[in-house]
Amino acid sequence: MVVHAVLLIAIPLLSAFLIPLIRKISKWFTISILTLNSIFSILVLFEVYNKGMIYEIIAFSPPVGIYLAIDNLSALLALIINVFGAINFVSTLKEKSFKFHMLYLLAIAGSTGIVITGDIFNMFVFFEITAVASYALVASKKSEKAVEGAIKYMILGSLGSTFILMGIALIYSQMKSLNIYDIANRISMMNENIKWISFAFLLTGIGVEAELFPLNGWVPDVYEGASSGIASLLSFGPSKAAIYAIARLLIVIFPSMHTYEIALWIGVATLLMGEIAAFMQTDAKRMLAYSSIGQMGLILIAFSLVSQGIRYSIPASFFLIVSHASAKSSLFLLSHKNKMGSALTKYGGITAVLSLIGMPPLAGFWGKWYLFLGAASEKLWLVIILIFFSGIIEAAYFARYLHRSIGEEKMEASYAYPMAVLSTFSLAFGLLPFIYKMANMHLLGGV
Amino acid sequence: MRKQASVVITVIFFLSLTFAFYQISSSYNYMENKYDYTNPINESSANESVPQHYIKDTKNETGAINVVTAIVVEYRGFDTLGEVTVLFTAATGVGFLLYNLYSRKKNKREANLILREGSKIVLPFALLTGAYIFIHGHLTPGGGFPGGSVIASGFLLMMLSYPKFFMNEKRLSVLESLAGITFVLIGLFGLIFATYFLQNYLNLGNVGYLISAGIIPLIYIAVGFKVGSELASVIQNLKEVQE
Amino acid sequence: MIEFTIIAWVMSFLAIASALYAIKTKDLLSAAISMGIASLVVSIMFLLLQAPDVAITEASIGAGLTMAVFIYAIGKTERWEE
Amino acid sequence: MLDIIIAELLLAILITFFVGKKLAAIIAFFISLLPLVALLDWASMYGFKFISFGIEKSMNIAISGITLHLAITPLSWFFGIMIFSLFPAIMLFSYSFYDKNDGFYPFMLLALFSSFGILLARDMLTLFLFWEMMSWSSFILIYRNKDKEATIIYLVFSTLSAFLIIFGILLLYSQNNSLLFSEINLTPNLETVVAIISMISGFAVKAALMPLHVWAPVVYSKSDEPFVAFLAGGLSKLGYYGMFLFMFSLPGAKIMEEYFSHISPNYILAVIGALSAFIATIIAFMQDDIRKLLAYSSIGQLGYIAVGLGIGSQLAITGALFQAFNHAFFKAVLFLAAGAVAYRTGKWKISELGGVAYKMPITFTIALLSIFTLAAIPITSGFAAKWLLYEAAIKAKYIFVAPIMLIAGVGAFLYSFRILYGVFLGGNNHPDIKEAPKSMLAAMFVLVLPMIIFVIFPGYALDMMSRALSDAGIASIPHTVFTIKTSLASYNAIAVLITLIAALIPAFLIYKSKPHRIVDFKDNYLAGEIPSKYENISMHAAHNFYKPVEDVMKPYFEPGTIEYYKGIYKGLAILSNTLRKVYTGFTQDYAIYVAIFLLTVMGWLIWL
Repeated sequence: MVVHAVLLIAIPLLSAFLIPLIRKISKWFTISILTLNSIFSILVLFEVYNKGMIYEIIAFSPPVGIYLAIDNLSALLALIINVFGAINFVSTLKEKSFKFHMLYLLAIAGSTGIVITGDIFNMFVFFEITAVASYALVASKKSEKAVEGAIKYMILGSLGSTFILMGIALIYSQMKSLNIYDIANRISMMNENIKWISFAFLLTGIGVEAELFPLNGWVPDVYEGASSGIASLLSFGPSKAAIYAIARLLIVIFPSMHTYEIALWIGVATLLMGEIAAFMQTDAKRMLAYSSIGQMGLILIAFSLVSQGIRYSIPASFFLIVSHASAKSSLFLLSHKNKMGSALTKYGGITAVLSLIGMPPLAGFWGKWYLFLGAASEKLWLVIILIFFSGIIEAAYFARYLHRSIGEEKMEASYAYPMAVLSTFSLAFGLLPFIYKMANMHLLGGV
Repeated sequence: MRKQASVVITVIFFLSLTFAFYQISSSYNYMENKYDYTNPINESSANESVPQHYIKDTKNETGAINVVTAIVVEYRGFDTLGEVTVLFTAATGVGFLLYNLYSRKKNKREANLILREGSKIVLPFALLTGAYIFIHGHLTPGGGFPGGSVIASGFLLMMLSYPKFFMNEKRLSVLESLAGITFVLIGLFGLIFATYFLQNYLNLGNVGYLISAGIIPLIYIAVGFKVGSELASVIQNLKEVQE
Repeated sequence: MIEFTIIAWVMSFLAIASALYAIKTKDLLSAAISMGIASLVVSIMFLLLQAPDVAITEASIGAGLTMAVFIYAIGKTERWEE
Repeated sequence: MLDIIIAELLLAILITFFVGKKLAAIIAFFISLLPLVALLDWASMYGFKFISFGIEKSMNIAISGITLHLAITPLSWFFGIMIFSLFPAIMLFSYSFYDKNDGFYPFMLLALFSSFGILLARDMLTLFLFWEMMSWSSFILIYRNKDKEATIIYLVFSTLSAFLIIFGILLLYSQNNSLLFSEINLTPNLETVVAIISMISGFAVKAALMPLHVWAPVVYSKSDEPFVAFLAGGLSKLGYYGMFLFMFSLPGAKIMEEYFSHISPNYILAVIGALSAFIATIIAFMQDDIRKLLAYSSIGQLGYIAVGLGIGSQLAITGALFQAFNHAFFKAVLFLAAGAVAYRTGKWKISELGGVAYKMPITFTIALLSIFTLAAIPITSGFAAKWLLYEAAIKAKYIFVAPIMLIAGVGAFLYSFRILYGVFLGGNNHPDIKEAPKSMLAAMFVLVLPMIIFVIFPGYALDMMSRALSDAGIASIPHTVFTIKTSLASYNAIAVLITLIAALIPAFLIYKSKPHRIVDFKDNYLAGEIPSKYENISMHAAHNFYKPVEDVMKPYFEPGTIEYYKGIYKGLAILSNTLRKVYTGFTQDYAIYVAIFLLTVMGWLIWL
């Protein structure tokens, strides 16, 4: 069976266009489409697992046309975005408006597009779809805080988009090509200064979505304002896609000691800033938002270790992404009421927290373990100590959070079940043996 | 303090932008070095740069005279699908957020006579121009986006001159949906009848004639309808919002 | 060629001036209008640079529809910035 | 065979999640015997042969791309015997202790499983993996009790411990490019030394050594007794197992002595151990909560082991292992006894208890035996262990360490007395309680058995230890079954026992010859303390028993370690609150940040 990866994008788009015609059954239609897409993403993952990187041409072969380029990490992210999207949708079942369902599908399609496309301008287009859908979804709670968050997100997001576009324009002016691999092959011919300027623009633009410090001013407000289901969607969808886009930028297009170094220190700053700011936070959602920032920093550190620790960098980011996506989305669902009454929510909450802190055999442990091995092979002891420091702070506030969430009150089943299932992913990815082979395959076809 | 800081930073920002563009203009030359693809599907690619390919081979490959159209719809059709979706997302978002805030009962002031009568005359021409722009997208400058927005501005004119003018929203959104579905289906048919998504599977026809260039006109018509109805509905949504 | 250069300079000046005015002024309505003027000028620039497709789009969207959206929005809120 | 045991353990963990309380307890009891069976099977490498299933001595398991190397060594066998003897007893004890199955059994079995893994681990990753599993399973057991402070402090300190250990592992890995213990060559350079010190401090957290002990009193006093019996008896020993592994099995101690010419960290460890024993003892006898008292007593007793490891001579290590062995049993018994008393009376404050011995005589007898060992009264194995340690300190000319240890040893009498008198003897405050349930008594009795055996046969204990020591290339002390010979003297348990009995007979006769009365708690003086007018004083004898000593000592201990950690917390809080101000909430500011970021990245790349 031939797996057409383009269906991952085409099907949700088609159904988003279709929903206004079938308003009455939009909820069930959306669920079935999300399920279908999850199945596709699993097929794509297995395809990548068996054959290595997949390329799928659209309309014309590149560089004049566009293609999708799917490596192990993007297949994983496509899986996370689609499967988690389907599971998380259960928590938003109360939303009746068909427009909400359309926006949800579009956000999923956009995030998937970012990770599987092999064309830099196409990536920008999907960024736009994701961002615009996210603004609307954040504001969908219609409370004052939600609207405030959405507006901040929108202003910074459009600033970021402009910068991405500028970066792409600069690259195109020099390379006459938009295909990522085409650019990567000839990047050495580029004027040195323009290369760095365009890198700076792209990093800034994508960094806004990827919650890097100091571009992440919108993060706490948005996560605080958005409803739990949407906060969860944002934590595993757009932000993960954006950090992966940064990885492609860093590892494929602009591989150099300088960019790695800059990414490393931005990652460290993001990590420390997020964790320290979360430490004294009293609002659960804000705390989780700051903690997300910290985790994104950790993932960026993992990506920036590719110069020496390449053996460990990709598995580290692989496991960190899984761990953070599953654990944080689960915790955002928990933050709906912050009460762990039933056994299911207890299981979900504790597993998520343990995975984030990095306890074996959960995915978070393997992520941190490979990250440490990578950092040790580059002898970055200071970075390791800073990560330790942030880890201890993280343990402190998560323990506090866990204690606060003890209670007899139970959450609705529509929150409890997705939460438990989402947490299970960090357990499953830590234990399944074939995952390691998947994680250890090289990023982007042979870096 | 904040104000001064922002002024200083803005100045530095623009200075550095100037520096960047100076750098570009000083090193502006077409790079025509040969490709060195490691990745297998690119082996057949030509030994020429992408812009040159566009200029030279567009007519043979797509049957469109207007290179821009060929690029937008054919070579980078996927981007266009994305752009259309961005607009669609924005329109949906606006509609979603303003959903409960409508009021249609308010008395509104009439516009003056010249505007009312003038718009009656202009409207058919505006719609015709818009339709022309997107139907002739593969032959003359223009295409779905400008055509659609011209049509939308025609409706804007109507809204300005007749405050009670009201388009049926349901029909607009059905139109919008159908146009979007058409676009994606054309792409999916490419997957079925040809090899790739959005690949041309129709006869290219006589280059330069109205019915030529394969799927390009079809897509552009869809895009035109879509953009027109979306923009119109966005404006209507904003207009109808309660104060 | 010299005419082109002169027009280009004038147009750029106009575009920047109207954009600056849009930032500076307290009257949001005139800010929106001057943004429209800036887009119109830019669309003329596009035309001069032989990009008619972009010019049409910019003229209809930037100068027409965007301005309408702004004006509707201002109509629902305050006209004057404090 | 080994894989079947592991699979059965995992299966049992899963099953006990879902079954009812009684069935879970029964399953947990039988499953917790499995490691003991394996250990008895492996005893053949000691020359004993009890049973023989032919369980493999080593095994490699591949999981998630990592190979876990498992094998049994004499050292881990020794530690295993002492840790896994605790589990069946604890499961037995908790059969009547808990009314419902709310996560105790599965996580206790998980702790058992991970202890098994820790002891069998032959590479650093496996060790760390199981170490962390142990940490979080005990975290969940603590979290069950819903105490805020215990939850936070335990998770923070186990994370700290984990990071210290992993830091050491990374340093060693970056030098040797291997995680296997057998492939690690230590060379005396800075990185190795930092690695060893970092690991020792990591293990010291779990071993509750003095500056890192803060979590222990909180957690011990706020958790259920069966679990605390494991924490004090088992988990802390695992900490010392780790230290032993890296100091002697891999010769970390030798490397450190080679690297530091003057004062080596080994000496500092000994001093810390001695101070830990001393200070914790003094704090212990000021406590009114019996669990807190036992917690500080644990910290003190564990300090002795650190002294032994720090001195590092043949005598000292034997003493340390002996002390570890004793402590595992007597502290578990004491916590279980406290649990049994609390199960019947519902009280933990010494000043509210009293006279329990008359109603719970068997519990009392068992507790008495362990208190004897705790206080190192001659003839008990506790005495033998401490005697070896004193002698080692004196022989190694650790002038500072030996006297402190001696004073701390005397201090142990002071708090043991409080438990004995305040809880068990004196006037009866609880007329209508019953003896503890039979399962609890059986559990405590099983655990007290080794102490009775080793009173008479210290040689058997030394046999076990000498094998463990030979693993690290240390010769054993000459001994027979009844006597231990050292260069200073020879210790003959039988002789001491006979002397003691000879001395006790007249004492007993005198006691019996006269009628005596039981003194009520309230029938006493106020020890020179004038009660202030509004103080709601308790007239219980154990209340403020050491008030004068306390008044003298307290000023020195008041601003203790906890204050120091609180300072760190406050600093972090201030840092957090300051840094949070970066997020001003104004979008204009955020936009400025974006511009600054862009310029910084651009500038960095272009000009650097």
